[in-house]
Amino acid sequence: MIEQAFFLVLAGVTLGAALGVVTARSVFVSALWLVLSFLGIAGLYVLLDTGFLAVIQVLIYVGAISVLILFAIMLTRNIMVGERATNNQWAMGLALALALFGTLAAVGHQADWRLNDAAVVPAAGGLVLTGDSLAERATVPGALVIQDEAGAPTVAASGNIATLGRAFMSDYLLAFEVAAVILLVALLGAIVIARE
Amino acid sequence: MNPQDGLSPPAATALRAALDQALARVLPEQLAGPTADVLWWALLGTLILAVIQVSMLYATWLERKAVGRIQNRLGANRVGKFGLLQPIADMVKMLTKEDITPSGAHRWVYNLAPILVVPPAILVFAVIPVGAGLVATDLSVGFLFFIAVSSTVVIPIVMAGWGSRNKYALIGAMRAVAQIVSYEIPQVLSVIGVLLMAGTLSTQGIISSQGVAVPPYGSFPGVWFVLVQPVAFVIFMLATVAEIERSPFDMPEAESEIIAGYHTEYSGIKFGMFYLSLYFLTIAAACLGTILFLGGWQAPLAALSFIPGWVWFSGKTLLLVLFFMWLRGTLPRLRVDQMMGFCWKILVPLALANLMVAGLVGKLAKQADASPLFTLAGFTLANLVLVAVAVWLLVAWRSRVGGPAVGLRPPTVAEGAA
Amino acid sequence: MPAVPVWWYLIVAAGLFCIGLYGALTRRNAINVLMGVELMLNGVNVQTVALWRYVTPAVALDVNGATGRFVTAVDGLAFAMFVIVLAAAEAAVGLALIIAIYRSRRSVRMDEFALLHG
Amino acid sequence: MLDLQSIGSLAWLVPGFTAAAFVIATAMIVAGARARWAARVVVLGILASAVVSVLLLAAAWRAGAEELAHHPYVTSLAWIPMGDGWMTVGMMIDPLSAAVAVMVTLICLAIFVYSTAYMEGEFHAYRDPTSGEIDHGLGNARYARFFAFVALFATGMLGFVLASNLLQALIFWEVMGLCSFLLIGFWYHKPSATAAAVKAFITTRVGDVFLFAGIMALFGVFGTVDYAAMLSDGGVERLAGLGNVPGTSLPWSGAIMLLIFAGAVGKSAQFPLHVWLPDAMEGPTPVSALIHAATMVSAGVFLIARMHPLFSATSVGGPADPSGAMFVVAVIGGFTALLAATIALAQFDIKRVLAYSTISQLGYMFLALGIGAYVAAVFHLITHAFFKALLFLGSGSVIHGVEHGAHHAHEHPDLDRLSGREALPAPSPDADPHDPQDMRNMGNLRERMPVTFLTFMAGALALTGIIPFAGFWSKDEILAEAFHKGVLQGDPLIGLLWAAATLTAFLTALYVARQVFMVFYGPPHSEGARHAPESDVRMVAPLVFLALFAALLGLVGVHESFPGIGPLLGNPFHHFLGVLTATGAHLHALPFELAPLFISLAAAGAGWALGWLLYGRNPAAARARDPLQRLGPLWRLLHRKYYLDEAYRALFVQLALLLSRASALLDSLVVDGAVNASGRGGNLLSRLSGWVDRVIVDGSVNVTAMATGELSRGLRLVQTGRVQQYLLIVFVSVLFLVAAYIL
Repeated sequence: MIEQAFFLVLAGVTLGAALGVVTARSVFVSALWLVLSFLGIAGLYVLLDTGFLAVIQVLIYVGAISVLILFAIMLTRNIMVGERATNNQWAMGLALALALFGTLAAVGHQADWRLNDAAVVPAAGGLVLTGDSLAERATVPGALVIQDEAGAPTVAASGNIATLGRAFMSDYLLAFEVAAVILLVALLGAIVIARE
Repeated sequence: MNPQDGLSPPAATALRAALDQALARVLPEQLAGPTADVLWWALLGTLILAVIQVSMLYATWLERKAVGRIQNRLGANRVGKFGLLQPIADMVKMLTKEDITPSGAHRWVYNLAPILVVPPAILVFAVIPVGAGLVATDLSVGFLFFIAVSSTVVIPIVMAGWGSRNKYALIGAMRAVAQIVSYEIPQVLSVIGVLLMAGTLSTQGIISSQGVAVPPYGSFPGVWFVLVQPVAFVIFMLATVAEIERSPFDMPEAESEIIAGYHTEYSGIKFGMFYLSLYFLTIAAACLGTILFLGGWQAPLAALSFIPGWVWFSGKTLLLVLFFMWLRGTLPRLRVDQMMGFCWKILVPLALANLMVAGLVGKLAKQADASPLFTLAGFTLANLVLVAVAVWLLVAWRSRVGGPAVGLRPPTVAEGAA
Repeated sequence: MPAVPVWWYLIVAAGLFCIGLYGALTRRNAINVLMGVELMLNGVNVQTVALWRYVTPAVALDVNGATGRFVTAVDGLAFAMFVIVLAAAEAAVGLALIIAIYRSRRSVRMDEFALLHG
Repeated sequence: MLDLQSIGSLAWLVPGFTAAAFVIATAMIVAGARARWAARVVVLGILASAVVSVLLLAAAWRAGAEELAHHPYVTSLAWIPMGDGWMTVGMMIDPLSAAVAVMVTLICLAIFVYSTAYMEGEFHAYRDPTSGEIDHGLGNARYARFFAFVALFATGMLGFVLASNLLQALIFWEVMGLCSFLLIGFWYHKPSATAAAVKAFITTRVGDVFLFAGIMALFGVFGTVDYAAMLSDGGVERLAGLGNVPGTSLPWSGAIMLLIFAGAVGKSAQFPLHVWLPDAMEGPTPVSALIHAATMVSAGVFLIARMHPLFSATSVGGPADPSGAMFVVAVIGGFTALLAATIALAQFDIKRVLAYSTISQLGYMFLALGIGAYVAAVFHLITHAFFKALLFLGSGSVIHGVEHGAHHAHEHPDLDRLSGREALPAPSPDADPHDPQDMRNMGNLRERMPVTFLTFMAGALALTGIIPFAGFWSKDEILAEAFHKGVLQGDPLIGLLWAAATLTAFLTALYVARQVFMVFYGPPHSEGARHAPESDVRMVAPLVFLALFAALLGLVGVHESFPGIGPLLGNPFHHFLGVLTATGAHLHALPFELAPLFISLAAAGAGWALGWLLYGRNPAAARARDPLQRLGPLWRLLHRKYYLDEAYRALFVQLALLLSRASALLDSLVVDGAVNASGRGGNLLSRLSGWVDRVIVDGSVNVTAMATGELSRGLRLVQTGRVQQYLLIVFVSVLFLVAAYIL
């Protein structure tokens, strides 16, 4: 029950901030709204039992990207006073956005997402390791232990760092390397492009 | 402090139980649980706030005394015995001073900035374990949480700088942001070495790994990470000093150049807020330092473990705070470009090197299942190498930086100077 | 199953996405467009993580068969992580471009970046 | 040494020498050497040929007629591959060819020597039109050119005579036709000469076409045209057995032989195709003598003689058989003889009289061949060649003399007055006083040119068939054969022919006498005649040489049983030529009768008497108006040559013109019409396709181009360059897709 309350609050904050981003007259204010929406989203991640992601969200989006945006705003001082903040296709944009929202909402609501009804006992940031034996895993603090139908303790699932780390190093190794390269390229690119 | 994890002190559990029963009687069943939680968390929050508020006040006092002493003067001694009431006086001054809002300032952003500066500084303490069980919440991503929250302090700074519509404020804000964001990287990189050793991100975990031989990396009892990775400790401390804009790195509100930096236009309680958050972050940084490198509430020797954990923790933190103040009193301010250069050209490479070394030696030790003592020897050897690298980097950097800072010197003829 | 039904998250995600889309489509300032894009990316992230949370975590994929080694698919999380990484890279490059364009054309208004017209 | 095998191979040299002479003469002309030397080369060439041909005759005589007839000596070279066999070129020595070859070479020799003098006039005949003085270069070239052509002609005649097959004969036959054309038109600056040359060439051409058809037919029948093959017994049977031409009663053999005879008619100027010979007199006199008296015209007779065995095969029932070809030959021969004789009476030009006399004598020869008198015909051929050449050269000498006389008088006008001679008698009204060839301007040349007169008399007597001269023996033999077959054997047709022949003999004597008396007797009728000097020795010597032959040659063919000298002479000619080539059949000499002999002599004598009576007795009156003109319209008919020329012109020439005009019309109307029509049609079609191309093809292309242009202009608007619009479009489409997917 509290969770739902939390959710509603966070959703309200996030969406409100998003609207703020879109409707604010000055670019700086919309940037601030953006930061707020990022924090709201971080909150949602917490609700979704993915603490790590929430922290990452805060660290990267709030700490880095919004700072970057603010820097960009500072560097491109141009007074947009007086002019309308939106261009001439705002009506169509709005209509399109609403229509798309309607569609996605409809899909979201009706689609059968094959949710998994297994009883999941969320521990505080449970940890699932690909350990050799169930026993070993059980002892790890925060492990998420669930019973399957047969009653045998099977899976402990959580969005924890170790699992993610292990996954990055095994299944997604290539993606991880590519991401590293992309970051490097972006870094160089940004420097070269924005250099004086 | 969370009763569920069974680690919090008995008093806390007893209090929590009493609270539950009280509420159970008063509220319907499904409401009782949640409200109990809320109340319990509120209680905890106020407790923590009180503790850090008091320590912040007396940190200011200590600062003025220490710096005074360093500068061979007495420091605050007028108000109360040894100036002990000076902080109160400052607080009262802050509160009563006229709160001037510049006409051009952006109403919302200008006013919101000081308000938003404080929460991150306070939130950080949620994960700091004062004692064995004395931690607000032991997040599995504890350290990362700390870093994330401390990095959000940047936003209000920018808001302050921009909101006050003052050129100097804006430039100060820009410098502060640049500095904070830049130094965040060496800070985190240097700590990763430690995390490798600790095997977990949660603060309690890190502290316990420095004491009890639990984590898979086979660390050894009673060895604080400062001994295992001194270079990382040095990098961390320097980065942290820059992170909290103190002493050698306090360009943002360098009086001589840009008046008071981003909080130029602020006065009264708004300025107080900034001042407050500054000190909170200083204390938090000190705490983090103790957690990561000085073994937190762990006693140096098993024998001394009778003394309660929080005493050890407070002492070590006080030690680090004094270190900051010491720095402030003695070192001259760095130039902006030197500061940035120092960060990117010395700290980051060194931190990477340290991380590589830590990872390598740790892996080798684990591979070879070496005894803790042997591992310690390996680390010391590696650290010697790191020190050599650090010295070489410093020398190379100093020789080049000796002249006028790169980029600021007048354009040479080749570059088509007039 | 967590108290909050899944489609609520989806609604929020859709909302974020559409608001971001509206921002990207209609804002005149280039940086606002970039913010709009960031919002859209975050919308996608929320949806992914929500669906991951509600669909995959409990599924124990007995990857290696009888050995009992179980691993939970952290696809959703990994996906979200990579989206964040890319968003960061994209923001960096985008803003660099905007600054470069600003330096050369003294303006950030999207209407003026229309050289490549037919 | 004189056996045929060794000398036979020399046969090539007979035409070879003259051919070489021709080549050398031509080279000398081109090189611009002195013309007289070219003449001497040609004379030398013909002399060498003559010597060789005499040697060949001697060798042939030694080989004996019997053996030679069976196996005529043939040397031949393979020339053109003809399917399985080869077309050969070769020389055949048999009694007929040996004899005729000697005749040809001797006459050519005489004429060449004569013409070296006669053509002297060429040197100063041509004046440079601009400067006016004599163009020696041109004269030099002309003189040499005459001798080159004459040498070529000799080559042609000898090659024809000695030919071993019909195709080679035809080729040399054509060479002779070419030379006659060139020589008739020698003085090509005279328009009449060129017209005569063309007339001669085309008329003979008509005949040649038939000849060629005949040869082709023979080739079709025999598969080869060699004489040896054709004339052999097998050949004769094969030809006879060919059956009739489909659809007619005419047998194939007759038809083929008639084609060959048509060629001979053209070449020997017999009745329908004789018109060209009188006009051929335009050429220089030696040419007339050589070509149009002795050799070329007799080639036709020689060809029919050569083909005699085949001819005899055609008329199964002997000469009288109307279906046979020989009957046709005989009739045409007789009719031509009579016709030509009558025309000759009314001619004033000295050479035209002789021309018509030649035509009539050739008629005699064909008559003989037609009735089967093969040996008589060949004998008359040879004798006639000699005395007719003599007569022509004589007339040439007369003309030459008269011209010189005119020049002489012209340069010394007062000579007559001084010499006190009486004025000239009034020239005949319609004669051209300066025409050296017109007999009316002549007279009293007996005293001026005695040698020419004597030799001319010898020829005249031979021609008219007076007893000791050659003409008598040959013509009489023909008349005897005709008499024998016609009267004695009672063949009515041949009897009729004999009567005609006798009448022709009388007329011949008459016009010869007329000619002699007008030319040589009576007062000179022109200055030229009065002062005509005797020709120089190079002209007179050949006259004497030929006169000897004209007198003595007849003795060769005297009938054995001729009273008096007959048994002495033994008729060697008949023995030599009595055997037919290849078949070896003996032609038995007829029994000797005196009757035809006396009749012919009587006819000749009557002719001379009438001639003396009309012209000799009172020459001045005869000269004023020709006594025969008293015949009135008949005379005019004869003088106008039966208006045959006009008839031909009217018939053929006009027809040809008409035909050409019609074809021109046809061409212009039909052909041009069609071409123009197609042109216009093509034009129309092209304009139409042009329109289609322009409107439809270009149209469609332009439309598509314009359409794409417009379309693209429309599409271009989409690309505004504004990123946000693109984003809008993307998401609108996403929306539609999602909607489509859901609904």
